[in-house]
Amino acid sequence: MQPILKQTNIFIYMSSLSLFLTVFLTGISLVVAGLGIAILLAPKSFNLQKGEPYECGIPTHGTSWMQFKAGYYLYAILYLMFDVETIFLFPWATIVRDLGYTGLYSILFFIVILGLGLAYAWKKNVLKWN
Amino acid sequence: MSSVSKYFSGLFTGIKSLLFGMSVTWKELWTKKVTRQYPENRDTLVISDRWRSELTMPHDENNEHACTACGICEMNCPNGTIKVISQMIETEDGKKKKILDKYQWDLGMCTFCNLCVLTCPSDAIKFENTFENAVFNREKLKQQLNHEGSKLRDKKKEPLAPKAE
Amino acid sequence: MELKNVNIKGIPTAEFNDNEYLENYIKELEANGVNVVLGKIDEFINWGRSNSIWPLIYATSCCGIEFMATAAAHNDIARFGMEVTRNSPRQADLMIVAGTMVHKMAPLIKRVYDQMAEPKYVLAMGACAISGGPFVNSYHVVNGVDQIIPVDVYVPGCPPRPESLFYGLMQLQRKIKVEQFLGNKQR
Amino acid sequence: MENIKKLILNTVKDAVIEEKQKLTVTVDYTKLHLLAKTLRDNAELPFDTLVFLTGMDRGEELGVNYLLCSSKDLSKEIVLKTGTTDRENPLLYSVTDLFETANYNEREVFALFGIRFINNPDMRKFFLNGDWNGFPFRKDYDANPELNPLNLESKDIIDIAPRIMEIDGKLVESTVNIFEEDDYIINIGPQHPSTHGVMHFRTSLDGEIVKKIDVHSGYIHRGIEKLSETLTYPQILHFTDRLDYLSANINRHGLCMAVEKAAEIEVPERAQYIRTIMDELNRMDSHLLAWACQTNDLGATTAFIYGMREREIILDIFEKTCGGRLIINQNVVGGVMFDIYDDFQKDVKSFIIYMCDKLKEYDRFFSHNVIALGRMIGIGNLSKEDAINYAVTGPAGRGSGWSCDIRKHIPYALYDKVEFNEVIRTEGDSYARYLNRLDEIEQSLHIIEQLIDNIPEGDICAKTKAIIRLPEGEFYSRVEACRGEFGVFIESRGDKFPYRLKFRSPSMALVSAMPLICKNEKISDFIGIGGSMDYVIPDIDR
Amino acid sequence: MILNYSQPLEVTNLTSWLDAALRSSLPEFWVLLIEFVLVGVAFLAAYAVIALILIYAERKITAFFQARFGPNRVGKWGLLQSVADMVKILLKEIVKINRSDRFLFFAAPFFMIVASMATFGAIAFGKGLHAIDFNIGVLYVTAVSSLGIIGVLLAGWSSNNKYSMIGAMRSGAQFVSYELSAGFALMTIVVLAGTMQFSTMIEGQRYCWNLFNGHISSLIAFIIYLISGHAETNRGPFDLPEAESELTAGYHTEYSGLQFGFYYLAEYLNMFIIASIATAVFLGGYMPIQVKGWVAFNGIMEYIPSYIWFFGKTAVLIFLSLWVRWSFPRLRIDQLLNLEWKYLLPINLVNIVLMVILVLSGLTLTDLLPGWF
Repeated sequence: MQPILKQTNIFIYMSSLSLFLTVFLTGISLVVAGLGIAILLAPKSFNLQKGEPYECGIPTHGTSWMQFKAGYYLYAILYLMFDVETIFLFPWATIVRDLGYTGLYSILFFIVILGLGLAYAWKKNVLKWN
Repeated sequence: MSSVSKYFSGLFTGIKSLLFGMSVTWKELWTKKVTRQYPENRDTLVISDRWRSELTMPHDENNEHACTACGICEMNCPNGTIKVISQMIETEDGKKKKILDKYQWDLGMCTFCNLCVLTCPSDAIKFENTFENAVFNREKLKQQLNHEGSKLRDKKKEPLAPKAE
Repeated sequence: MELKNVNIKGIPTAEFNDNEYLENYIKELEANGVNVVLGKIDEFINWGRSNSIWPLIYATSCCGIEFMATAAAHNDIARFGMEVTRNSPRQADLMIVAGTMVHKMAPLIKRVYDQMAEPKYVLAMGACAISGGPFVNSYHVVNGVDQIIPVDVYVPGCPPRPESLFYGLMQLQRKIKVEQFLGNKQR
Repeated sequence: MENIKKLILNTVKDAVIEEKQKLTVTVDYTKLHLLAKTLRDNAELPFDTLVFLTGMDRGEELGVNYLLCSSKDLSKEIVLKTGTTDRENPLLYSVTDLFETANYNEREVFALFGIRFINNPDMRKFFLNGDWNGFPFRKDYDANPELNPLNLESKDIIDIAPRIMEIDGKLVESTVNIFEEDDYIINIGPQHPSTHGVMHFRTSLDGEIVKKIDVHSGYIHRGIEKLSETLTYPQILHFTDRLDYLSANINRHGLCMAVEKAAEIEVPERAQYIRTIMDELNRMDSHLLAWACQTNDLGATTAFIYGMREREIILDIFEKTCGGRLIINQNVVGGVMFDIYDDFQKDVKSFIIYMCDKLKEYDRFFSHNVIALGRMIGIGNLSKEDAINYAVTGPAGRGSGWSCDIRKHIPYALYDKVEFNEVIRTEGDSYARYLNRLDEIEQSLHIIEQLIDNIPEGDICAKTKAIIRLPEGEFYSRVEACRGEFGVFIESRGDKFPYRLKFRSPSMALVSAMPLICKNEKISDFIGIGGSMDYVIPDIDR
Repeated sequence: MILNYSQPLEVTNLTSWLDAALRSSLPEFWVLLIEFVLVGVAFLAAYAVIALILIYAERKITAFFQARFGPNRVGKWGLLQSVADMVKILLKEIVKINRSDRFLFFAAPFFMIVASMATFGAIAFGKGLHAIDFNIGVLYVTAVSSLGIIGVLLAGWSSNNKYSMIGAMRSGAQFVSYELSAGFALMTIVVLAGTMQFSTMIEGQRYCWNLFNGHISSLIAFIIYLISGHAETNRGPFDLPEAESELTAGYHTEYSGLQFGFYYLAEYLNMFIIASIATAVFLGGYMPIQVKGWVAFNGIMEYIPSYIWFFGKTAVLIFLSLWVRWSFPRLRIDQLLNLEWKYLLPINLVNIVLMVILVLSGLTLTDLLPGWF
């Protein structure tokens, strides 16, 4: 990192966290302000059919909420498995240069097991979506 | 083993087909655009003479047309777009004669099938290619084709315009 | 707002059809009187609204194909900024009724029109939508979509060529441009 | 055919056989099913394709005409006629178990004539709402608009179908639920970007998988056939254009041919040339649009624009020739309305060169795209037997390996003089239908190439009487429209109006096969299959 | 504070001058407060302006791909087209939907906008134009950007509409899949760069972009990141939750007016965010092209302001994404999941090991050719 950048960067005085808050609030205020103007100024109208769900012009049959299929859950479980791994791997990835080959071997074991898990799921046709 | 090689050959032929597809769009990015820019090109826009979008009754400089009010066009119109309203008058030599009073035509109903023009025995009407007809009011589309105070042209004269054919 | 200030690129105001309708419309709207500031803001808003008409294509027959031709490369409706066709009535500003309306369809088009968000417009494209066209004598055909929903612009033809549709869309832009958005008290 | 006559008389002794334009057999309605089954199962020459099913109001009698033909040789045809004199509660026997395609046709006949069919599994009205008063195609229909006022209130759709079954010789009226109690039903159409118009598919889903489709139609039922009964033949012509507007010229050709055959009008050679060329241009125009829409249904907007771009050049040629773009009013009884313009040959030839080039581009751009292949190969399989049973003709039928090109089987115009291949694929999936269309464009180019330089001089239209009257009788004509076989049936009673006019719509057969081939496919494939079938709704609803 | 005269066009000059001016007259607290507000306003403006420009650019480029002209009647070359759209959509009625889950329905656009805004804040637009710079920047971006999918999911779920419902289900499956690939692809580069902080990562690419530094491995990671990033933004050919030709308007079918406008806005912004993260991670972010030893050349390159470099590189990636979008048909849900779980994920796992080996055995470009970089 170059010292010149440090000097010219005003943000150095603010902590990143408060900046995150700023950005977060900016996002919220954008939505609030926008919706405020829209609700205040936009024309309104009412008729009996306006709030009905749009389904190609035909009244909806029954409720719209449906159960998610089991297929989605299988993917979700697989995802969970790998996502946890991501969290473990990120810190490792940052310092793998310093750890050297030891780092590689120790985590390789981890990756291989996950890979085998994926291969198993593949073989069991979990990855076949239907 | 074959499934492994299938896996990789599938991957590579897939990527190749996608790249081919992208090469086509890349080429099209640089080819000349085909858009005809109406209304900017209004002065140069050429619509085929045969294009039918408005029925007219040609009048000559004496405000005379060729319609004898025979009603054949009205009879031939499949959906009643044309109404020929005639009136009986007495000519100087005492004969009763039918002349055109109003020639009404509904642009909003016409299907441009050309039967009226084809069957007109005196070539009194023809289709024009003026296509700028959109209006705000439905009544505006009901038109009267004969001008105010117009008369039937003397038969001996040549018809003003030959039929579009 | 005066009609001669309503400017559409490419066609002078005097060459448009049906100017008297718009003049009457302006008179009617201005009966309440609008202050200048609101008038100016209105002009800006109407500029935005008239140049961003996102259509919902209620295509039932032949005219729908002509609309597709209008959207395609040779005519390119995108030049007017109207290529963002929305299939959901919530997001559309203009319903282009392209094709015959029959009795069985009538409740549906009414429903879709009702579900559109304000401000909304309707353009009747082609003889069928205007009056029933070739099928005007049929037992099952509605003689004009204006019997079901209010229509703003009529584009005659069977089907109208793409340029005719553009002309109709420009007519609609003119109509939007003379409207009062903030100034209108009965909003 | 002598064997067939013998067979008919052996099966039904009191059948009346007449030699009209087609071999016509009249039987009692109780015997019809037996006769149809015998003809279908006849090993030597099976009459296994139901081309027409026409409801008739013969005055005293309400009846149905069936035109059967053999799937091996489409020119072998038999007309079966039956009817009942009970106008209050007309009942006939269904042939749905023999020909699947009869299902929707019988429902149509019920809606329009009020004839109910025993053993048809689903006797809801097809085009009209269930509460429509009267049967519009009957001659004594009361057209008073107060009986059927314009209704603007949306109503829930009730998925219960009445039916009438024959169980142990007794007629039992019952109802059946179309869907199960807890089905997740979603309406695709009528106002939907990808139903190619206003088809309404009521679809029950299991996740993303289509479990069952219930087809609703009639959102553009305009009563063209009824309107035609009050119009002269030249006036009716403008309706044919608005049936399947994409093959407008070919439909018109079909009606002109029926009238010309009946009135014995000779069409000049030059007119035949122009007709054939225009038909093929029209076919390319339609196939290009079909290609464009199919790609758009699969989500490739750019391909859609490319297809429409090429199509526009054909439209320009149409516009210069006939003054119309989509609906061109070219064919008239006795010939064509407009002669070709001066540069016609030049324009068409340059288009042929351009189009050959573009076909290669389509091939590079889309035909081998790995995503597109995955969405077309093996999707929407329609076997040859099903294609015949559902009477699916055109590129879709030929994609299932059925040789059903009318231009080859019953040549008309100049199709027996030009050389072209009937494009047939046996896979029966979306991809076969897709490729068939592109190949047919190539064949059309080939046909035009052979004709364009040889257009003879002469009249473009035969002289006809001012008012065309057809002699008494029944007249059929069949042409190969862009989506399959388009047929015209005219029953004339010697008047200047037809007594009954019926159009055989190719799209109806395509849609009737949709519930079959979409079953257990994903919802996105359902849209893709729709694109590959390429139906046009006004053609179905008429 | 010494102004850096070699780079007169940098915005840093302005910000540091502003900072100094404020500090000279106000107490610390007020300075910070004013600066925070200014940052917020700047982000708001940048957010809107970038979205408008992108909408215009996409419509124009799409048109050029499709042999037409695109918007050209509103303003010169149609430049004001998206402004008109914005005015229109701001003043469009917001429809209340019966029997919807009101709270979730209302909250969904917040998720969408806040997620994209929070990710937007982590982008390094130029030297010193970099708000949120956590030392776990990469992880932060991965985490925050996935919030947007919750917006999609909620919108689809709460709308009481069957099309939306199917759209929501699809977006769920899509998100869980492609989030992984994007994360792994970024991780590959983290291995190479040895840091998760964006500023450090960008500075480290002064002479050799990560894309070249890790050659094979980086290239694979780059392609995978572009694909999965593209998929995460729900744009064609991965626009299944929207799927116009199947689900009319997918998860936002019931949204009207500005609520829909927010989705429209966020869609474009997400495209920009993915491109800019790819720029930062693979293409050296705002760093100009520099070659060791070529002093004159480096000077000239340095003279071009860093934000120009950033936007230039991002624009190339955005163009790439548009090019892909307008070339291919839409994937089906099982194709989409196949692509992820059978192709991208296994390749990714192998690739990350490969990268570690490259790094540890000194096979990266900087190690192989030490004099050059």
